[in-house]
Amino acid sequence: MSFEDEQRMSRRPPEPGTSVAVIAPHETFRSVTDQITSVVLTRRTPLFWWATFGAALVGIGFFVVSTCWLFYKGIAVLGNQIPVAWGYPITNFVWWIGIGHAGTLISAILLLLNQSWRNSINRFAEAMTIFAVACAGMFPVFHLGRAWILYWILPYPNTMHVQPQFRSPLVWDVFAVSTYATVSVLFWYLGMIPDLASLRDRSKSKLAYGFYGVLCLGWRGASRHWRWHESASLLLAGLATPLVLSVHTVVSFDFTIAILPGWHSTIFPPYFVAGAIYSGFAMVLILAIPLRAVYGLQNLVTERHLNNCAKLMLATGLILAYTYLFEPFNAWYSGDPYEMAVVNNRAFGPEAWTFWTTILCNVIIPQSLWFRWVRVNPKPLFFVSCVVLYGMWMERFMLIITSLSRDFLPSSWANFVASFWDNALLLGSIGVFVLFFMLFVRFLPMISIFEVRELLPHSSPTGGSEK
Amino acid sequence: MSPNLLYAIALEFDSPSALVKATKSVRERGFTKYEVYSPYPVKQLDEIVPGTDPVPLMVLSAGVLGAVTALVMEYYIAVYEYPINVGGRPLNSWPSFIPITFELTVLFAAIAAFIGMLCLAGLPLLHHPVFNLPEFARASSDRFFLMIEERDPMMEIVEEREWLNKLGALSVSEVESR
Amino acid sequence: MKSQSQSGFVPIEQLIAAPRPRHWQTVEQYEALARGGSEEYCEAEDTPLDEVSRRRFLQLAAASFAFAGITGCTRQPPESILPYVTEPENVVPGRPKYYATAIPVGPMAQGVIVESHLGRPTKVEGNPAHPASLGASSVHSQASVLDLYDPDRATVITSLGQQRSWEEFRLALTNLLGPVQTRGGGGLHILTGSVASPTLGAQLQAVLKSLPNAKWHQYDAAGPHGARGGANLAFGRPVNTMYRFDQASVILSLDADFLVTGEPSTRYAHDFAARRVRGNRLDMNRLYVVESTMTATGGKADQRLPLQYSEVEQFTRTLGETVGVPNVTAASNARYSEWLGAVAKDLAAHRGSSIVIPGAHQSPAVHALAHAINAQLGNIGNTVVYTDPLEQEPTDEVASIGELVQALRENQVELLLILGANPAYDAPADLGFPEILSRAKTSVLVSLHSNETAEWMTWQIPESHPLESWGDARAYDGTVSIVQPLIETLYESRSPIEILDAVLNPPGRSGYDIVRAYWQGKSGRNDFEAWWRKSVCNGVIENSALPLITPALATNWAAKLPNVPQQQGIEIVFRPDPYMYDGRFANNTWLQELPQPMTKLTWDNAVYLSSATAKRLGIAAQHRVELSLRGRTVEGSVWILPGQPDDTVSVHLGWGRTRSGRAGNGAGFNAYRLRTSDAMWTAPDLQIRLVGGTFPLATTQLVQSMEGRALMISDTVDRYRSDPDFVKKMTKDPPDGLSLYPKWNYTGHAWGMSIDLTKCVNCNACVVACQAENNIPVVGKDQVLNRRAMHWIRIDTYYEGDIANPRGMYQPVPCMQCEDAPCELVCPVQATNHSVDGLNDMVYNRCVGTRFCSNNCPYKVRRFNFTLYEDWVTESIKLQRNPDVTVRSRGVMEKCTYCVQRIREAEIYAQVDDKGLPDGTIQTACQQACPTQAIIFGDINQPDSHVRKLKEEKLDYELLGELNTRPRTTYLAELRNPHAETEQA
Amino acid sequence: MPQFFPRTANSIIRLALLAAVVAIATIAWLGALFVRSPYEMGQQTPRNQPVPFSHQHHVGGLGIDCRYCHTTVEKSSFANIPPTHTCMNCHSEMWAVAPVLKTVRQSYRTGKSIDWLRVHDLPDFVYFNHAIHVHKGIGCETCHGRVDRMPLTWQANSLTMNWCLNCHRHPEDFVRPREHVFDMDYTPPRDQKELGAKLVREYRIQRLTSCSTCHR
Repeated sequence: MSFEDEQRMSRRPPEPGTSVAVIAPHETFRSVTDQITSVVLTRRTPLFWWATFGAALVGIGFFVVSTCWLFYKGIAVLGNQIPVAWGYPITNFVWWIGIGHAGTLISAILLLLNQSWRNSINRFAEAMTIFAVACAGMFPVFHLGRAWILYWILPYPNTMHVQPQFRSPLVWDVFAVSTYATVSVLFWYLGMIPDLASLRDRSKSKLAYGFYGVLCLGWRGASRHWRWHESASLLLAGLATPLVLSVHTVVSFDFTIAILPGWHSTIFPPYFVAGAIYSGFAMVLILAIPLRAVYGLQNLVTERHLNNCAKLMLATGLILAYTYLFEPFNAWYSGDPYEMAVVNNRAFGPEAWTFWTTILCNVIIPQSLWFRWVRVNPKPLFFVSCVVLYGMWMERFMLIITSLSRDFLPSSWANFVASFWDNALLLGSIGVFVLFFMLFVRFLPMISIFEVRELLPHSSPTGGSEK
Repeated sequence: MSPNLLYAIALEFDSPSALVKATKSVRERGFTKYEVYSPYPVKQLDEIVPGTDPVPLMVLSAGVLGAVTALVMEYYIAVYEYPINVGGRPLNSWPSFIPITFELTVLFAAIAAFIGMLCLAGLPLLHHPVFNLPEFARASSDRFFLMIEERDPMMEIVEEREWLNKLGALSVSEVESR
Repeated sequence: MKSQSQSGFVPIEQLIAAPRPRHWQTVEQYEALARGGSEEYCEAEDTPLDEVSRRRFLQLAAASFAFAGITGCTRQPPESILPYVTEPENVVPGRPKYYATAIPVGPMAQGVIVESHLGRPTKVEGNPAHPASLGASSVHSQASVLDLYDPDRATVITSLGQQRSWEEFRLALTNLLGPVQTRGGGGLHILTGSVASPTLGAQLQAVLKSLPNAKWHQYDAAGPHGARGGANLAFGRPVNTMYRFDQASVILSLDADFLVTGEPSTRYAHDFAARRVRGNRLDMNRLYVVESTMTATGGKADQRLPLQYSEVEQFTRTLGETVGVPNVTAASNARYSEWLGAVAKDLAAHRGSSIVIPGAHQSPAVHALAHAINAQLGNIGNTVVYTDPLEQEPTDEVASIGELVQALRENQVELLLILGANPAYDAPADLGFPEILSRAKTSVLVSLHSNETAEWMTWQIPESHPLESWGDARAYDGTVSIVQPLIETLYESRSPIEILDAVLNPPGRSGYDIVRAYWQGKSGRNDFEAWWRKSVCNGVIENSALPLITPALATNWAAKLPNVPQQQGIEIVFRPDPYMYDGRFANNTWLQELPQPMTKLTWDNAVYLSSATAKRLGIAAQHRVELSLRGRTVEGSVWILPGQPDDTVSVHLGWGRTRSGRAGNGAGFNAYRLRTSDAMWTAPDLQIRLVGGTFPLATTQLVQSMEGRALMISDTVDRYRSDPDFVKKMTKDPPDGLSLYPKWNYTGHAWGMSIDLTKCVNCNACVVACQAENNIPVVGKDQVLNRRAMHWIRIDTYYEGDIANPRGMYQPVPCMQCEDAPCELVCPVQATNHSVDGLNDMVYNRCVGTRFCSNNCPYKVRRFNFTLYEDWVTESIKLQRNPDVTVRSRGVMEKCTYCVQRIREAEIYAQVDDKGLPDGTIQTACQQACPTQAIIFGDINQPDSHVRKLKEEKLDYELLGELNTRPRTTYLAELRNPHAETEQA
Repeated sequence: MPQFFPRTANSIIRLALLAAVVAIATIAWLGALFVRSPYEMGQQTPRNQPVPFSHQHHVGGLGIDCRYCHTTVEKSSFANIPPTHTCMNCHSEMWAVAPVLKTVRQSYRTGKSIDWLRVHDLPDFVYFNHAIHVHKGIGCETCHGRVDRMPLTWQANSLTMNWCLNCHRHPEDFVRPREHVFDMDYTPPRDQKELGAKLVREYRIQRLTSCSTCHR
């Protein structure tokens, strides 16, 4: 067997059907390196970037004002009340965390599954994860009545001799989310080191050279380093895989541990994880589609990538649809009148619009993804992704308020009404996310260069095998 | 240049195959102190270039440490530091302690993987002789380098040096050890 | 987080802004005070305090408000302690003292015991020795302490906008009285409410004696006008009617809300509940209610018949005829004749042990007929007894104020003296108030607030609150209580008796001297000192109840009965508000935010309509409508009231004040504007017009149906007799072994509570009591609309049955103190967890405010400080705070703790004073206030404890027991006693 | 740019990383020390009072019993600060004209309280009760220290929750016979453990660590 084949077998089994490389054939080591590094080093920043960055700044404005007002006045500025003591903040938290999941899925799980095509999208997907988790992390803090003593949720030796209560899912959350954030950052940075070296070696100015030179920690590309780098990456991937599943499971515990009808359900963990990946891929596409257009990366982020992401969306969307179907059955099968009441209330109660919006956005519209035309055409795909992203927010919102607003005692039933500041905060967090992402696009390699090199046909030694 | 200023002889290649081929022959020739640089991991080199991979072991032990830390902390706090009746549940509600145990396991392991890799590779190391070679800038793009270090005993022998020139490298150059 | 620490005293002058309290003004006054306020200050345990203490009490009031500590666990801000200069005897800083006094509402008073912390009255409880209280208390008694500290009270003597001193007023008064006296009092007009206070009454009579031409007018807007008329009609003389519900087996209420509204509802509710079933005692009274507005009493009825106000009279006549009252005939009405027949039979079957009670505001005819019917049924002397009227001078008050207006019109009024009345606001609309007041040459108003009348007066004197002045008052049975002050007057205020004394014998004496002198004369005993001391200490004067009389029906009284009014069009019914009464409590934020018994409305009154009528008129809840009656109009917001008779609009009086203070101004609409002297309680031909738009009404309970869930279990006593275990069958409590976890066992105390749903009458006294005891903030209408009301205990009110005539279900819901508490499990910081005695502790200072506990509480009894609700600014409000309870801060969760502060104090002092802790020593605030003893608290580990016994009863069940939260608070299912025959009717 | 970084860069960047780690650890550690420090707890610092009252002189010197001034310590949560009258009982006779007592005489004359500065100040949400502690055999000195050696009174103990719990969990280590509660110079016997255990039984002392024991 030729060296080349041996090479393929060992690393990347050719995908069934087309063995065509996931990136355009004419590319060379140099061309990909130039193309990606130039975005950061040489090319002038496109108008699109400035426009988006400006928009993000406006969002930041909202963010700053609303947080200040919130901390000055207290939770009363939001729509939260009794019985609906959780409203927007927790919804936003779950939503953002969910979005993050796609990044980890792409970088970790697809790596373990030898899905070579992911190499050209994993980097910015990971970046998306990190910024999404950052946004998510803020909301539990905002929604605390007394955020300034947040640290009481962490165990540390103190003069009160009082410690966190480890039976509470909220404490699990703190650990899960912080771990997730840390691991994501490590994974992201580890993968970026060799590319930072590329940036270093190609930077013209002393400043840039120094900046990237320090960031890449003096990476030389020695074969031993590569070996350890690879094994560390694989292990991180291996760790991140169960982690990403656990994080949203723990988030779902925030609801399932409660005895509230509509929350107290065993299908929530898979339900939440599927939903998370669903929304995550929507976000990946929302980011990828404009980027490839603006920076002319169609040769690296090809139709095939869009197609695969879309397929994954479709799949997770169907899982979600299944759980939607399963919930009423669950309630009926349990014979619990309160459960049934909640299911009924979701579909036909005063807040039914949230439920039907969810169904429309998460189940009905995404069925268009069955058509290849939708999957490979940027515009419709972008639209569907936006719809899904919105639908997923609405789903979490629906889950939270419909259960709370009508639980056991009718005497305390009341519907949730969002305040202006609720929406301002949500908008603000989106601003924060976009801002971070734009900075990333501008100053860091948004596509993993060395992994793209590995995709090139001549990346493996040709001929010259012994025997 | 005087030999004590010399760090290594650098052979530059433009394809992974040439590199692998050359490395193989260098090893067979009996050279021991050499290092290979490539813009991306070339699998075959793992068999050719000697060296072990202790990263998995580090990760495993760190993971175990994390798990133990978590369980001990939770048990101590819930049962000894302030034993108090929470919702009629037993003090040692171990099932509730599992999630955090898992999280800390992953956290410790991940940190170990990252730091372990850096320590093994001796990074950060901003200054290194290889950077003295101007062409080395392309090692992070499209060039492959084989460096036979000065301290390799075989470098004493003149004809061995000349032999290196015959390995079909694009160029053979000397790297100073400044 | 702040709270009043129990020490560190601050002189009161730091607390009260100008004007500085009276005792600091001049030396003479100071001396007068010292004399006046000397040795008679006297606490329940009958131990006198010396002169100094009286003075000091004041300066030492209100511990440590000046420095409110910031959050703990770090360096505390500098805080100072100001000790006594000379310590009064038996004052123990840190331990409250209790004094007996009485809170008058209208003519009748309720005897109370007031808790005082270093001279600050903080909490009012009922006086067990007082007939109108028996230890329980009304919402008004409970809330009175807040009225005392009301920051909007009138604080200074003013004349035409100028601040004046008491001296100046006295001077002016002398000058004014001069000419008046020459005319033998001609031109002197005094307007008061109905006066039952012996001292005040005597003073007024003395005035009339010395100045025969002077006129005394009485007007109490919410007084029992109909009852007075009825008595005159039936007996030809005024009487005071009392009902003995503890003797009655069958009760028929003719539009009377006797369980909840007005005095003596506390006592009546108590007696009524005494005859509801409990345990193995199955003989149960039966309550029929015929009413023109859905009331709490109506909801409690075993059988209820909604009728229009005018129909009630018709009904009563027919009833009279049916039971055989001579010379009473009536055309029977097919709609209810069968029902009436059954009721009549039932009444007749219980001769001498039945009651027919007419509503205080029903027409004289109904009252007269009721007297006759009771006589016919042989109830008089058994269940219905009479005494002479409580009022010193029972008068037709509507006529009385009419005379005043007449005099004003004719400019005969030289000096108008208004004591505690507010005619500009509550007088009948046709009399030309308030403008007519300006016809008086000089007018003097003595009132708590600078109210609507004040702006038409030449002089305004702040009135002293009962808790800061001397006086006396009568209970519903005539029993007299001496009203003693708990604190020096906070402002430049005088009590009515002090004013009158200044008129009678200038320069006037201190309130104490006046009252004491009066009773010295009255009692005419030589051991007066001892007698007086005892009377003041006990809060009641022994055997001062009025003697029973048996008035005979006047001859041909029946002939004098007016013709039955023919009802036309939509009828309007005016009702005194259960909380605002005639409007005098309008600025009391506790009462403003206290949910109305049936509708759970706060901060507003509403236009009550039956759903059928509303549909017919195309009106929905919260629509803004204009009510017009004979050309007079008001605008209000509609509320659909189940059980309201069709074509009847009910409105509560006492709202829509314009000068009551910050809280009361603009709350609700003023129904007095429709009320004319010829139609004081009802009027036909009301026009309703939609004015467009809606006006949001803040209710604390949006859904009043149980949605078919077995939350409040209620059934007939017959069912219980036949199947005592029916409750257990209806509830599905999980078996004990169900939980995977071992049970936590509680050695020592295990506090628990039992709530008897049969006894709860939805009076909401427990809610106010809880608010007063636990420093619960008031949040205001906006926040209530946002579902952020803070009450720790609420009375869930559900309707069951036909919306046209439903039953009311009342379920008090405090924290259940679940043993397997879901809330505790999810708190990340251990801010809520269990105490050794099984209390569900809430540690405010540990709470970070995730609100997860509230989400996970199936009873939704947790309340959250969404923003800074507690008033940390108003000094006078701080005076009311209970120093034993932390004042919560922004961002923390709070909830009922079974009044843990009381439990812990009791436990501590039981050990310190080496006395045991027998069952009943510890009462929660709600339990103590409850008139019917529906709430019982105690140690369930103690085999013979009351609560334990109740929990062993067959009617005992857990709310949402199927969730296996194992609540410590359990309920006794409600039993009703409907009459089989009437059921069918 | 061949060899951009000098050789020293290697040591610099590594030291920088190390320094960062060390710095964070140190800051955390110092913070932990600070919140426990006597300074933060307001310990050991004599408070200046309007009248320089010396417990050392009155208790240590004259041997006046605590209860002579702190009258309610046995029956109330609050130990009571003596009224001016109590001071004047003696000082109307002795030191009747001493300038140092001017404030006291003034207070007595004008009837205005002396404005003492609190020394032992618990957070306002903590409900401490003197009576029960005295009743259960906890000496004044156990919490307040040797006031008989304090010319101006200071706070002897940290009064942290930790410190309270220490005794609430192990009363036997601190309890003393009731008759010695007011002794300043009481030294626990060598067999404190046994004695403690005995007294805990005798005085029926419970180990109360429920939140509502102190927070209400």
